[in-house]
Amino acid sequence: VIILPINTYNRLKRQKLEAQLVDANEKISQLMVYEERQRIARDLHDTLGQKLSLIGLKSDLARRLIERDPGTAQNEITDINQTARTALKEVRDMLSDMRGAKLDDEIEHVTQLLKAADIEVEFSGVKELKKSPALVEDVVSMCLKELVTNVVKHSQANKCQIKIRETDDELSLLVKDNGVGLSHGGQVKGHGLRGIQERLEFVNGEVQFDHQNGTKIEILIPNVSRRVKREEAR
Amino acid sequence: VIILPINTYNRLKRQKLEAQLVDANEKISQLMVYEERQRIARDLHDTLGQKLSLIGLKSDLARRLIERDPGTAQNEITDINQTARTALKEVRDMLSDMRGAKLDDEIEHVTQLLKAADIEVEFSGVKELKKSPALVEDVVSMCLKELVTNVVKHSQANKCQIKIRETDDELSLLVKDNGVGLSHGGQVKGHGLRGIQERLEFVNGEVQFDHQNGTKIEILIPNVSRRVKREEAR
Amino acid sequence: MIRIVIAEDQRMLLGALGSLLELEEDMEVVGKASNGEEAVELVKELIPDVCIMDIEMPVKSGLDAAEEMIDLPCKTIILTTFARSGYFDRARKAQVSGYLLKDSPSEDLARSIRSIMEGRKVYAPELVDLAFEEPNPLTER
Ligand SMILES: Nc1ncnc2c1ncn2[C@@H]1O[C@H](COP(=O)(O)OP(=O)(O)OP(=O)(O)O)[C@@H](O)[C@H]1O
Ligand SMILES: Nc1ncnc2c1ncn2[C@@H]1O[C@H](COP(=O)(O)OP(=O)(O)OP(=O)(O)O)[C@@H](O)[C@H]1O
Ligand SMILES: [Mg+2]
Ligand SMILES: [Mg+2]
Ligand SMILES: [Mg+2]
Repeated sequence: VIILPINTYNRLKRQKLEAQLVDANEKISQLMVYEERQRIARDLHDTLGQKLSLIGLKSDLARRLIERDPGTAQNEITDINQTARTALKEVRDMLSDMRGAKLDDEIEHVTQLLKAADIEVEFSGVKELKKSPALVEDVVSMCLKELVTNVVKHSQANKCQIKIRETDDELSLLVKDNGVGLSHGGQVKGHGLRGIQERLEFVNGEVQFDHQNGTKIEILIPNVSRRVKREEAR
Repeated sequence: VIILPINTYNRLKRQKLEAQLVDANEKISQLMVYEERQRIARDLHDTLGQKLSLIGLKSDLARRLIERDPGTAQNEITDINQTARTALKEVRDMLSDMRGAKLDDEIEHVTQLLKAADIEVEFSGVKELKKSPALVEDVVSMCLKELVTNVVKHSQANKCQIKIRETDDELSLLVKDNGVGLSHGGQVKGHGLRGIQERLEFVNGEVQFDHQNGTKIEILIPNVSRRVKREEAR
Repeated sequence: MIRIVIAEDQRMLLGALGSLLELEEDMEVVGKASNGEEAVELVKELIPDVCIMDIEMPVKSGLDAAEEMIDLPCKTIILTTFARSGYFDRARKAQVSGYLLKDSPSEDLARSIRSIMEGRKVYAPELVDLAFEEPNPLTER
């Protein structure tokens, strides 16, 4: 009889703490997004803002000089050209840092890769993700690419099966071949498998190896936001 | 004697849950930052890429036409000028969406406002924040503006004291006047005070009212990342 | 004379690009299109040596048009501003001869066109997908 109230008390206390934590962390998320935006804004201001102003000024100048002093005008225009090109290069660098792979493109890509290696491809499941955030799509695309590259490089298979399933709770990617099999059971890791492991950690994912009749590797990634909601509700 | 083990069990369970939650939320944060980046990348691609390419091509053309056909060259340069200006405006709009108010600008602004209203200003403390994240700077700037606007509008004071203090643990902003005082003790809220309250909630801040010999309002904002670290450590 | 058709939906870009290529002594812009569909029609009608296309265009994208023109004798060149994943791969499959930056200097563009006429392929390194920068797994087998 004495035990129940204490449990209740503890449960309530725990729930309160949890709520506080969710709250605090939500604020951190907002803050991180905010800071990231600030960082990009600073970058943009320093790179593009300056250069566009410069182009504005120099084109003004060139327009006025064109009849009086075509030689100088030409120099100004050459500067403009150079400046525009540098600005584009900078934006390009920024973007390539910022953007990830799209899953449907990657599926297309690996399909071509397998065909080129005379490995028959059997794809099933979805090519577009509806429930997963961009980061997860990125990770899955990378895993797919790595796994298929391994099939082409190591398996000596003539068939490869790819399956992608997305449910409310998780996303799974299966890559299976009928080749020589992972003799070491996935224990020997090069950059490929290690890279997969690292990125999966980031999204709470896991990888499962199976090596009867070839190699079968399955990647499982839980839907993060759901996971948290469930925990909150407890 | 029987009570302790249960408490211990509950504490351990609570700690585990908390750790999981921090973990999950951290991942959500990363994810939100990632999505924000994607959004900005798309924006940049659509607006600026085209314009910079255009400037590149047109400057190329103008340079080559300048001797053969200066009239056409001049038209091209006018286009370049126009394009650079439009692009710059787009970058500015993007940036101002992304960036908030700077504290030192706001201090300058309210000082002018008070002087114009013949209210003597006494400023003490720091004008630049070293330890606070950009979001906090934003909130403080907004509070400062609102509070000083109220002094000018409602206080009938002839003196106003502004004090900004930043320690490792918190940031404080004090705005004090020698006017008629907050007769209602801060209970009556218009958009101004309500806006302050709302934004403060977002950064775990609080506001304190004092109304002897005029109005004294103090804003306190804890350093969020510290606060959470403390909670994690519990 | 190298006979060229250009497709680009941004009018000012189309004009500038056309004028720049006209300035080359050995090149002639015989047609201009503002989307991929028009480009395919013009190429069938005018039988140019080269068709230069933007990717993102209304009605039909440059990549779709390139895929359609795969069996035509005309060589295709794709011009774009930023690398988008998957585009390069599609361009390769459409057997385009060139995959180049829109802002490359006109001298470079002219030079690329000439070497493409000699049967070479020219891809801007900035646009090549990371996937292909790694050692090609097929050659290791
Ligand atoms: N589909 C497969 N069939 C047979 N063996 C495989 C297969 N996939 C991986 N392996 C084995 O697992 C090892 C580790 O793979 P991993 O991708 O980590 O490295 P790698 O492919 O050798 O090098 P990297 O990926 O860094 O280029 C491989 O060297 C290979 O022996
Ligand atoms: N410095 C002050 N001295 C005297 N009264 C004040 C002072 N600041 C605020 N008040 C009182 O508090 C009330 C609420 O202030 P609040 O800023 O929320 O609204 P407001 O200034 O009336 O309208 P708004 O800010 O939406 O333009 C004011 O109407 C005023 O009566
Ligand atoms: Mg590998
Ligand atoms: Mg007010
Ligand atoms: Mg276009």
